[in-house]
Amino acid sequence: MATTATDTSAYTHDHGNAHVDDRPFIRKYIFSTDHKIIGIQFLIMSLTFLLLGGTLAMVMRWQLGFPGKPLPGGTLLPETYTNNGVVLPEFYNSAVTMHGTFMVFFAIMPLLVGVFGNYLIPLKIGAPDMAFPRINMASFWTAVPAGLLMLAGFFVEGGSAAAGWTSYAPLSARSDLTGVHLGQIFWCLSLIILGLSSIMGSFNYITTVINMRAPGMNWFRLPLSIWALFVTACLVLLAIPVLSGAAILLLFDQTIGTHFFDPQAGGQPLLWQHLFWFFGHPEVYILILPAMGMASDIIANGARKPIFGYTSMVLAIISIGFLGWGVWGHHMFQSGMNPTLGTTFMISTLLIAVPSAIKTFNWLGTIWQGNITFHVPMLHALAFVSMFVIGGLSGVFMAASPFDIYIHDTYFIVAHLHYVLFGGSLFAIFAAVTYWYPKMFGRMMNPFWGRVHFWLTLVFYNFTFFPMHQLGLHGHMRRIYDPTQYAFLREMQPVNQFISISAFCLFATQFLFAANFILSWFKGEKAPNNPWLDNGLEWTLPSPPPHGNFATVPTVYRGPYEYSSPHSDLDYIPQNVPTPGGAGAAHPQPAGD
Amino acid sequence: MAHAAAMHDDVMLPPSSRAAGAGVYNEKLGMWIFLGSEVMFFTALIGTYVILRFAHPDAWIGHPRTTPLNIPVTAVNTFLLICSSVTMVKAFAAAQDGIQRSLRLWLLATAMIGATFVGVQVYEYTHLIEKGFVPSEGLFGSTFYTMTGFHGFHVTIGVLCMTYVTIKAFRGKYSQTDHRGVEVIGLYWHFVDLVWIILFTIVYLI
Amino acid sequence: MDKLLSWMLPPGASTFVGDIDWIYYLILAVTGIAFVLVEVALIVFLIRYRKRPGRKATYIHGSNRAEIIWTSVTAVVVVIIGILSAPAWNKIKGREGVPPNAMPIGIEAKQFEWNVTYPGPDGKLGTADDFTIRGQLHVPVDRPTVAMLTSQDAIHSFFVPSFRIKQDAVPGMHIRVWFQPTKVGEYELGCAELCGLGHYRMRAVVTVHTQQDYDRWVASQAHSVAQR
Amino acid sequence: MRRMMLGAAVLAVGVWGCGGSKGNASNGAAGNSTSAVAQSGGSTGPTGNAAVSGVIHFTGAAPSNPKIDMSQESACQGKYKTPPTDPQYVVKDAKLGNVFVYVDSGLPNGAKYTASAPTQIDQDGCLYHPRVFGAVVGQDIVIKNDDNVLHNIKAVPKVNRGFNISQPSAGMTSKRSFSEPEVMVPLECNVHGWMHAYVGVLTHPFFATSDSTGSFSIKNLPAGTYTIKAWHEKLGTQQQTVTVGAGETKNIDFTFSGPKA
Repeated sequence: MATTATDTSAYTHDHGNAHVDDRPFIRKYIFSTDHKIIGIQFLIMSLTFLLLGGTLAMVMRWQLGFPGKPLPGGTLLPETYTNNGVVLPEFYNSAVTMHGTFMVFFAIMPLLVGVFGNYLIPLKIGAPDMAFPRINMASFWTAVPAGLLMLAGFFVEGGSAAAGWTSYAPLSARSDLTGVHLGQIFWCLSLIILGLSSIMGSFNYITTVINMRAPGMNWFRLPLSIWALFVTACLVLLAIPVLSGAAILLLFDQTIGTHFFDPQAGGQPLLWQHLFWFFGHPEVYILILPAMGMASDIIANGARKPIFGYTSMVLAIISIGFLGWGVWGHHMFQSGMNPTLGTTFMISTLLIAVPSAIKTFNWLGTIWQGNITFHVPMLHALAFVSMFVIGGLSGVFMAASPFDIYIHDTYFIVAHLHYVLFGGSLFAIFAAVTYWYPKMFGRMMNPFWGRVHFWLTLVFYNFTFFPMHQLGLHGHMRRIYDPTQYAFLREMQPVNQFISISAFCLFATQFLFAANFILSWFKGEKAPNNPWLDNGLEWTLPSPPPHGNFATVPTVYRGPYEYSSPHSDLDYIPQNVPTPGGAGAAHPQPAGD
Repeated sequence: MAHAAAMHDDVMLPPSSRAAGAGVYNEKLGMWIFLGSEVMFFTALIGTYVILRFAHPDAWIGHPRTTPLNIPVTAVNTFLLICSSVTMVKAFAAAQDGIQRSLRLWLLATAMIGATFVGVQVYEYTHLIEKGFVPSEGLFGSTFYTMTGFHGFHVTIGVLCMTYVTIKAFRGKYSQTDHRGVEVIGLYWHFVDLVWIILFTIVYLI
Repeated sequence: MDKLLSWMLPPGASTFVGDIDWIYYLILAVTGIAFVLVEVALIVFLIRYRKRPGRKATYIHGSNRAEIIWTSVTAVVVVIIGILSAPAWNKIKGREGVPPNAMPIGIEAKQFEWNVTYPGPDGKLGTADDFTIRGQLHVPVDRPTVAMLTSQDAIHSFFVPSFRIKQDAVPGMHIRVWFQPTKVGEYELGCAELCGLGHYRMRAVVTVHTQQDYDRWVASQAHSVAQR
Repeated sequence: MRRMMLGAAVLAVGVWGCGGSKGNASNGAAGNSTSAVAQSGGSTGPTGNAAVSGVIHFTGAAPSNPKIDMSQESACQGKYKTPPTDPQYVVKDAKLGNVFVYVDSGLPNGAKYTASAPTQIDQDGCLYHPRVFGAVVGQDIVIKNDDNVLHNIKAVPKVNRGFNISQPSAGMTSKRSFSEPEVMVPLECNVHGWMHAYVGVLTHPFFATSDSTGSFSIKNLPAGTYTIKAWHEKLGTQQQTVTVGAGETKNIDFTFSGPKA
């Protein structure tokens, strides 16, 4: 590795000890305004919630695969959760709700936006930090109490929220219907607080990207990850306040006796759905766009080839950002809204498939005639493409409104959304974490265990979620505690059991990642500045980069995807290198290969 | 961030002469973007109001003749808030001209008028609640308190920030060349004012 | 095992099977082709263009022609799917779609029961001979039935997989949902929208009778109701 | 075939679960004439040896109780030989059962009572047993499911904090209590819309439910003058005042008349 470090320094300026960082520990690591520390804080927080959400999923899978059998360790839980170890419907509904809530709001969204938005934006655009570092810090320290409040629901009388992560009113508004009072209030409060955090983060990102790009980093030299995070930040900025507004109305219904969503006093249950999904569909793209962006960076790097169709990739991101606002009704085809709207939403929904398809074809174009290095992040990024294709194509089924009549609220939807959120977002997150881990922590993750984790995850992931399509096609409803109550589902029980066992294996596999993550932090191989031979500005810095990032403001001469350029002997040219040249260096080998 | 500022001194000349950024300083740009978020928030509330009102016109029957609202008082209050926008504009003009004395006075006036507006709103609320018009009183009560309440909350935040800016102004922190705080709080102030004009129109008048 | 992992839809028993199932198979074919093309291309590229010593990737930034082709092909395909789907949607869910000769029933969902109100021998709802039965939906075969669907408390969803029909029951709304069974037999009605603790058990039996049997059943029920 | 076998299995478990011993399952009248608390003496606070007892009379034609269609719930239907009815009126020989009789006022000021032993309500054959009962503030109410089907138990009080819990399997018990006096707190099951029970929550243990012969008895009362109220779920509340001395047993009767047809 020592030779690699020398080789990769070909393009790296030696910063020496330009920054003497003498901040006390608490300012450096706890209440830090450094975007890199905040990114890592978000990483730790959201991985914790990812684990929690996964654990709840295991509870659900146990009950679905083996209904009525005592949950292993279930007797340790309070009697309001389990009866002799058997999961109670209360707990199941809580698990359904909190799994969704944790995963969407406290795991995937902060992982993509909180972690990589924070970590990558200033580094990749050549800025010393965010535009508003203190607001950035406040953003993290607002997200933490929001998460704790959401978690607190499990420890209060009545248990946590149990009306689904979509919290459809009036079920969520009337505590007598669920038996959950405080938990439901906590859900609203927590999301309102988290909304503040997201808004603080997003206007920070937008300002930073617009105003703080290094000289020469014009809009069409931005890496696609930054484009995606920028558009995502715009979506967060505009969508989250709608959720906050809706959650506030719901909170008032629960607490001070208003009746926004309760038809008994003139309220409108569908109003909640409209508000929620008006936020909710942009949210879906919030959860996938950054994944697409980061996967693009990694795929171009792994293929050692410029990204195919950079401009059309950018246009696709932007058009998803726009079209995403006009499709929320497809979540409500069966809700009783005016059926004429159904046709409109069907067409707009089908059209939003186009930019996603463009991106997929461009990724294929990128690896075509490449010189593909299969490092661990690349494996995850390729899995992202391959799984996202399945998730995207299964979306066409439910976009066609007549067929959605049949599969709406069935396991087909569960399969679809997990192919997008797990197969899409989470594989991209694995890719991104392994890719930028050396930059974050100055150490490499173990590539062997990385590969083991990747392959096991890919296999068990497909074993878990692919058969859910079949369950859905058979009419298996979502969110039911015990499918064997229905004769037509009893014959599908072997599939449910197979899914459950695969899910347990999938969950267990993730501990490989956790162990690799934690152990590498302390014992991993020291990372060179540019282990993947990437062109991005962050790779010109030491690993980890010092506080304030760049000793001298870098100047950007070209886009981020100049791999295998004929103007260079090497197969990459960092964005800040004025004249291409080999500097006599041999072809360095990417790490982990 | 001292070293960050220092870094900009030795910026290498960019290959193209085109400067990055929107040509606006961060705080101002950030406030504009934040206001975009605020627009969506109030749009959600106003949209809710419009949907509920169209769906249940009966819940608004008799309005505005038998309305519990005291429209003249609120009309005066609205006028006050518009005046505070004028004083805000005056304050900003004074900051641009570097006239410290009038900057301080106009800022102080803006903060005072804002506080008065909130005070009148509290007075209005107490009277309405005495009359039995409470948030749980039908759709009109629910939407009324939510919309005006959140606007009042925004004005309160505005008054607090304005007080902070005013104190800074009294300490002479704003100069003719750098008065970003005054401009940024001004943007927010005008936005809140504008929202009130919309709310007053649709909640009280129509 | 082949039944468990089948891509075929389970057999249905209403006229909507004919309206809906072919859309599924059409989309399955289109997406299936797209899926195979993309995944095969991906795998082929990965093998063919894996890293080999001394090789350099081709330095290209894209192709406008390719972009135009795949953008327009995708757009055309999805729009065609949309155009082909629209008539079925209008027929099933459109306000004008309900056949005029449909038999009216009332379905009131509540936590966690389906209460079905039948029009009685006179065939009209809202008359004295109406009767309500919990958890049993009886309908005649080969004749459209239109249900006035509502809910007492939370949102429920009326879902008869064999009829390929699903419609949310929303409190405060009365939504018309219609279907026409084609086969005599017993089917299951479930709730498809999370509605609380007993959601998973909010089940009812759908019995499709011949018209004769149905009339006989109505007469017997109406009789026992009158006796009460 | 498979379905039938499962049904039979459920039935068998159901029968085993209730032991086939519940002879009076169909009328659902309270078996005990006094509250468990007052009898067992498992309470604190000033008591005495006076008693109030009597009979609830019923005049007029007894309205017929509505039939319950349990055809979709074989586990419960199997527990009945005759079609079950909803026991709103428990009338036998012009005596009315399931009337909740309690001391409304007259106890020494500041007297505080707590119950140490819990009281129990069973769900058996998709009906509550007892249907009408009392509990002391803070007293544990043990809710038991004897049916091998899902029941949820939803309390819809006006004063107290309500609850809504589920019991998906036979033999399951849960404990709940109420913190404020409230007569009556309705309990209901939403899986079986016909299931209703009523619990009278009082600050003291001086209450009783009339049995199937219409008689009731409130024991261990301190001497004093009391307002006694009698509550029936359909026929409303009546009250009488009675004075009892130490060691004395006073007889008071209430008469409810059937609803006018």
